[in-house]
Amino acid sequence: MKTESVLEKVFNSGQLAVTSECGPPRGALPEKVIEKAKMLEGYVDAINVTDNQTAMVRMSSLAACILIKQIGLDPIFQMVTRDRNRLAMQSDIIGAYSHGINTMLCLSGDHPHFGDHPMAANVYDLDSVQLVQTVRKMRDEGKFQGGDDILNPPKMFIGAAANPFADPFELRVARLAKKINAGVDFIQTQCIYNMAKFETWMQGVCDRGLDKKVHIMAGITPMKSVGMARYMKNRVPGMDVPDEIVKRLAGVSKKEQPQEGIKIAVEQIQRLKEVPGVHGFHIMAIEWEQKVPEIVEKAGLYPRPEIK
Amino acid sequence: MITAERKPMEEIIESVRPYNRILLVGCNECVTVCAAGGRKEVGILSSALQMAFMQEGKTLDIKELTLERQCDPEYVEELVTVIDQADAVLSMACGCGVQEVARRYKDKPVYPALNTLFMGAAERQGVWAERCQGCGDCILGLTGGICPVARCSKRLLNGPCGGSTAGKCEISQDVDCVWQLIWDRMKALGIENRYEEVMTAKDWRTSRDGGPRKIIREDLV
Amino acid sequence: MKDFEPVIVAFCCHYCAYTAADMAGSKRIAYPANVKIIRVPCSGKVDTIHIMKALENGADGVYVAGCLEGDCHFKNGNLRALQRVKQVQALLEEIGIEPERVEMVAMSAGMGERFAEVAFEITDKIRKLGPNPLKAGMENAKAA
Amino acid sequence: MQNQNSVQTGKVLVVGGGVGGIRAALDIAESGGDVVLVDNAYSIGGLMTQLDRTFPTNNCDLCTLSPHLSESGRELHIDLKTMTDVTGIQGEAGAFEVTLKTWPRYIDVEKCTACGECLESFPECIRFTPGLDHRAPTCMRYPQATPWSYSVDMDKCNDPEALEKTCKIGAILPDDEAKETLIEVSAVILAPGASIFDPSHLDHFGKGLYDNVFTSLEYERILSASGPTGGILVRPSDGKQPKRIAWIQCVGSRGIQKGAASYCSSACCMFATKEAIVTRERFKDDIETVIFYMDMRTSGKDYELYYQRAKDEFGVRFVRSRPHSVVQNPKDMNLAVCYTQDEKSENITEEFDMVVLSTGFMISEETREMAEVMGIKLNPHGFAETASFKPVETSRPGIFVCGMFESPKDIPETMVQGSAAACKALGIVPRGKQAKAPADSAVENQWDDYDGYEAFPPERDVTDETPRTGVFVCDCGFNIGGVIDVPALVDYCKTIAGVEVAIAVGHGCSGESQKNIESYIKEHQLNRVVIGGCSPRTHETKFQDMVRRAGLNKYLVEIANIRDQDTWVHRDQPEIAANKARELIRMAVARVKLSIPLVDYTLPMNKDILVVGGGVAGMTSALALADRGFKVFLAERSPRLGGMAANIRKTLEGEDVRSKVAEMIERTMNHEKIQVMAPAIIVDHSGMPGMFTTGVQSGPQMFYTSIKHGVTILATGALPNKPSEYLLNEHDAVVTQLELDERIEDDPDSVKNAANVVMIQCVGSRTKENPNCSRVCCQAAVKNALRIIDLNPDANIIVLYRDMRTYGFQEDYYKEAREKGVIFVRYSLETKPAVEADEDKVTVTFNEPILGIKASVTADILCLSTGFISDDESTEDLGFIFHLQRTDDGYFLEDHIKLRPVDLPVPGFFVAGTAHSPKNIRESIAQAQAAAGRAQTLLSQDEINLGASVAKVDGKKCAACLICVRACPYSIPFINADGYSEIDPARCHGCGICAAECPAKAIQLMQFQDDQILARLDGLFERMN
Repeated sequence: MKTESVLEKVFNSGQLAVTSECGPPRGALPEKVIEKAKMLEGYVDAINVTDNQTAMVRMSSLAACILIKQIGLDPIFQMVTRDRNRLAMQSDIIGAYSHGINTMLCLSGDHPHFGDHPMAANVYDLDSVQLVQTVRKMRDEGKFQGGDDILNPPKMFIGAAANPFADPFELRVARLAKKINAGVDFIQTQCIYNMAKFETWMQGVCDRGLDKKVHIMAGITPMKSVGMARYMKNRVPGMDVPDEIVKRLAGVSKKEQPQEGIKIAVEQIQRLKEVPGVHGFHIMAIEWEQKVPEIVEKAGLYPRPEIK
Repeated sequence: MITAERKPMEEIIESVRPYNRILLVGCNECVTVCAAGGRKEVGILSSALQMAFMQEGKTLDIKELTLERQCDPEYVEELVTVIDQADAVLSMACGCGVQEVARRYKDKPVYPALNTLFMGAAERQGVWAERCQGCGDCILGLTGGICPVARCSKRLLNGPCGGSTAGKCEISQDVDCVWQLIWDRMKALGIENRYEEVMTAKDWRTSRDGGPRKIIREDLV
Repeated sequence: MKDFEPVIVAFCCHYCAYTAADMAGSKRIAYPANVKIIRVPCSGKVDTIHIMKALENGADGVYVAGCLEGDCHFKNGNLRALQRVKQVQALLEEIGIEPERVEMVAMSAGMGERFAEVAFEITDKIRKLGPNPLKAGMENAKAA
Repeated sequence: MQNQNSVQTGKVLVVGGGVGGIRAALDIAESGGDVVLVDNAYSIGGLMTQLDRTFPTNNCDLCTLSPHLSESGRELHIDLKTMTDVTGIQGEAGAFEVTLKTWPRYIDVEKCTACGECLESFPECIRFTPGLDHRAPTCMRYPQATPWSYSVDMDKCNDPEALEKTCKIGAILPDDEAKETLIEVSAVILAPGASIFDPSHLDHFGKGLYDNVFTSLEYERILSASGPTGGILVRPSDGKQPKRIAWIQCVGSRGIQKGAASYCSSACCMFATKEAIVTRERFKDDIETVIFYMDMRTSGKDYELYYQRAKDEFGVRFVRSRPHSVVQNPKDMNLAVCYTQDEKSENITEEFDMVVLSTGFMISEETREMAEVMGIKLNPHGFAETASFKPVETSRPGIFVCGMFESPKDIPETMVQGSAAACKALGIVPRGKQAKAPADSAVENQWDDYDGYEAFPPERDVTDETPRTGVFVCDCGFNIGGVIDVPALVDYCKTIAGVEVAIAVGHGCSGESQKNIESYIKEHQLNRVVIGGCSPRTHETKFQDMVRRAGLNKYLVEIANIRDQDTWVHRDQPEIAANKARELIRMAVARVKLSIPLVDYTLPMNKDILVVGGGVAGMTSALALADRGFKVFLAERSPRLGGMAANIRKTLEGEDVRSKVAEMIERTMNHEKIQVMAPAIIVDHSGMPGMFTTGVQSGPQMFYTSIKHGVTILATGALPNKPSEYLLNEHDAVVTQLELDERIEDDPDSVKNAANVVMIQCVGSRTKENPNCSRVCCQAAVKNALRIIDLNPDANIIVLYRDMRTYGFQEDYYKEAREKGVIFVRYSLETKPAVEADEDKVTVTFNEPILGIKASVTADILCLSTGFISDDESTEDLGFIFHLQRTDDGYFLEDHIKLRPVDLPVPGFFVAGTAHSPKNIRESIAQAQAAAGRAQTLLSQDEINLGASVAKVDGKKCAACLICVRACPYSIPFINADGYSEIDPARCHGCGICAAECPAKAIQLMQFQDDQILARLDGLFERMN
């Protein structure tokens, strides 16, 4: 055991892990955080807390993580390298750990171009790979980036994202290997719709034995409507939505589309369970957190294992 | 080369509004090459300013002069004979030139007519693109001769991020994903195996983060 | 305004528009005398500053007349002229002068009628736009 | 000008003033020979001037042709006789006596200024107005009509006296009569052109019966901006824009209809394709275009690509079929086209709004009569008889032929033959009368006697003088003087700052006035001159010569165009016209003040020639030039001469190629003026036209020699294609046409015993890899099939083809082959035949489209028509060394695909033979003779005048930004060793684009400097501000 992380324990028990996410509110509304987290209680092993997601200002990830920790649930502290330099990031990591937060997800973050502050300076002092390396060095060597010793180093279970669908496709396995080289423990993937392409990627991952070095959680996002499917297909960079998904949703009435979306998500999980190397699921129900329990149940992932 | 483009006319017009006698100074170096502030552009701006003010019933006394290089004191010295005939200087040089004129002629207001943009290369006639950020610690040897610091929107040293689509950056279809270019080049050079080496966090001290920089060549001083 | 007779400068390519103007002459096709022709070897020779100076000097309108697309005697001078005219139009807009005062037109050497037609159209257009605003500005200032 | 007494006059008679005749006349004149150009029409130009645009560039002809025409009008060496017929000829090559009959024009061409007064008063009697005429298409539309003069139809005139009086200068001659002239010439070139097949007797196509059926030439006129509808495409029946247009090919050609010629008219396929493309270009999807054809014969250079573009890019529909009738629906005047197709048995009827008949070319009765007068043999179709190795020679020595009269052809081929005929005609002109030949001094002297030019006095140095301007205002009779008050204008001119003298000069262009102006210049020590007169376009040269005679540099004169652009257009508003004249003169005065003396760039001419390539084309060029006394270096890559033709045995017409080529090699090797270098490769090159230096490595040791020469002819050929397809290079039964040709001749027994012979066309041509047509394979297939039948009348021969492209008279052989039992079966790219080895034979399986079955034949010989591929490696190397452009498929790219098919874009370079594009021996020889002819136009000069309008760089201002380097359409500027842009005045074309783009204002175009252009504005606005 590298850390006290519940997620690490679930992985080590050999069972499929389940995570979901909670976007902090755009204001000082602690009750919103708690409300969303409570919805997921018992259905997931840990809750990702996003960091100024889509480059929009929200309550800080750290603060929201603390709120969740305080009600006894397990947050995953997301950190993007876009907004802070290495001083700020390292101090936040120590701060989080001192509140008992022990699981992190390291990201580079969406470019400010997409958010509500396109005029902001983007920092990118480090990139996501370098952040993974930094957190691992803090944990395993007990040293800051600058080389000084850390008093009571933070023991973080380190996650990162992977997008099997972005271009160049041939680099996607290599970049995962690079993150593993940097010290990542688990991976949450971009939401998967193109099963065949994901399986090709996983095949590449397994061929190189990378599935033995990292826990891969498949990303699942249920579609609320055919409109959402089209938007994801055409507008979201690095997203691969096959036509049949769009067609399938378009094939049912507007009222039935949400249910069809959930049905698709459940089918996807069922199929992905069979894919070697998949160690869990990361269910991102965007502004639709209340449906996560239903998906988890229908996918046969409920109840969650008791880990203490 | 340093690239620049002319400021909006409105901003230039407002900056010279209080004055009657303008010394309009071009530069025959980078800004000529990128067609922003050479003799030709000086002539065009002069005529445009004149027309802008004539509509208001005012004629300006504009003297046009293009120096070989506005960032060298010896060339800037050439203005000494005409500077007294001007109420203000409007410079069509890059920021370096504007500052050099301001430094030399301390009691003369100096206004920039250009926005200085970046260090770049000509992709073809009339198209210039950013190539270098002057980070002070060149890594081009590691990235197949293509700079991620200047050309990746996120400055990623371990790219590409998940937004790379069909060789283009997530921020715009018009921007190449530099990591796609780097990867293609690594393949062409047969050094793909180097890709998985983690490029560690960069030391930004050599860049502007370390404070304004200066080169002193003792042997030449 | 009623008696306003615009002065329009036409930069004409030797190989097409200038010849077309001669054609109009030999066929006795009348066109407004407001148009003053300046001959250039190629419309691609017309510099931005030439157009600007014509306006600054008091022209109410300026046009550049080059060969039909694909027919430039020097391959692509007409296309370069078109780009320059667009640049001048953008610049005029910035300084509050109607960009329509400047225009690019294309014709071939045999198009005497077309030359006259263009001269009529542009003279009409400029007449409607009124005098070059520089003149009004300067006159108001004198009066004040 | 000419010596009437000498028997050998050095003159050439050119009969016919179409593009071919004009090309020949210009080439001879430029080479220093005298030409009498006769045409029976009242102005020259021929068919081409009626075209709207030409393929494949879709350029407007006007802009490209008019300089040629006005060139020919100005040329001192050309005596132009319009409305003239040849009525008799006597004598022999070198000394012909020709009788010409000139019909009355009733107009004195010398006096007529085409002012138009007569037309205005008597519109019915005037045959021709310059420029656009509402009576198009009978009238020429180009602005520089030659001669620049009207013609009167006296039969239609009721009141000759009144008509005579309308002309103030007395150019109308009511008593004009037909005149007979006797001229002595050394050679004659016949270029009478062809006439168009008249389809009006073909009831089933309804031409003449229905309003909406046209010939392709009529359609051309409708599309043309200066045509009868002003370029508006509407149906005559209802004035509506058509939605569907059909073209029917081969009307009057290939023996299809009653009265049709049996040959193929060669140009109609491209003609129709172009019309369809132009229509689609203009109207996009508004108009549907369909072409009904038998075989698409797009075998010229890059024509196949044009055809493919028509299909793929422009959506022109091509239907392989022979429509049998066009029937008009009386209700809506639409036209039903009925046809059948091979694959389908039923009749198909499609409705169109307009039908265009692609009518072929015929030789007119008039031309046949002329040929009889000339005493030359005609072939059965009425065309002049020629031979493969003598493509422009008629049966009578000294009489040559070019263009349509030789065989049906398109414009570039006509241009090639025009130049070739000029070359051959010059060959009999006494040398002293032609190019200043090098070496022989006796010849030199003869040349010295001949001088059409007057010497000018030395130029006065005016650089330090303050400008003293004289203004000379013409009244041009009533043209200017009748509209404005010239004396008042002159008074005004005197008040313009800087004007020293101003006077009225009447007709400024008349000899008397010119002398008057010259004396004023001298008397008042003027150093700048302004003429208020007509267009500088037509008269600048005249006034430049005038100021030169007065001792001034020719660039110190300006013409204010107060006639064409003022009094002619504002004649109803004299006040306005007078005011504009003042403005125009003011602008000219302001401009001329800033004029500076300029020197025309000239280069000394080296008169030696480098010919690269020793095949038939290269040897033809070399021999033609060497025979004229020029020194020729002939560099051939391989150790022996002969090229590809050395492997060919027979032509389609049955001529023995081997002996002719051997004869040619013999003559070339032994010619004292030809230095053969073989094997040799070109390694470096520098210099300018007239003074090139080329490095050649030659001989077995590959020694390096540096050759100095004035012009270069590239005749590097192409390569026989040998693609690995259909078991070629693998199976002994599979051969190429070239190999079969050799076997038939050298080992006839092996062919005689073959029971089944299959030929596959378009192998390695018209494919993705090599998209162009190789042009020669269809004729080769027909040739070899006929020869096999001759050897073994029982042989089964099957030719699998995509389109049979037996253009021109080759069609006769194609027909003969079919009649003798050769089976022709069409295949398409989708249904390519399959070939399998079957012991020493091969089995060929193919689709039979008419029966709709798959057929198999076991062939003793499978012959593949593999055609040509470019010699990509050679043309790439040479292109790099000589800075020449190439087509996508590796052939040299000529200067203008229509009008200058022999000239390369770099001055001083010419191309001949298959290095230009695939062609047969006849065509290669014609082009080689043309290259030699074009070369002589340069070689005849002692120096080359490049004019003065060139871009100049101020090195001190230049920022070496490369903008000029990138902007120049001809890639002339470069950054020199000193770090600034340099523009070679000898290569600058003078467009001024670089000057306009230079961000450092370091470039000025001489004659059009910025301050000079701005000075005009100052002059214009002087009184306003």
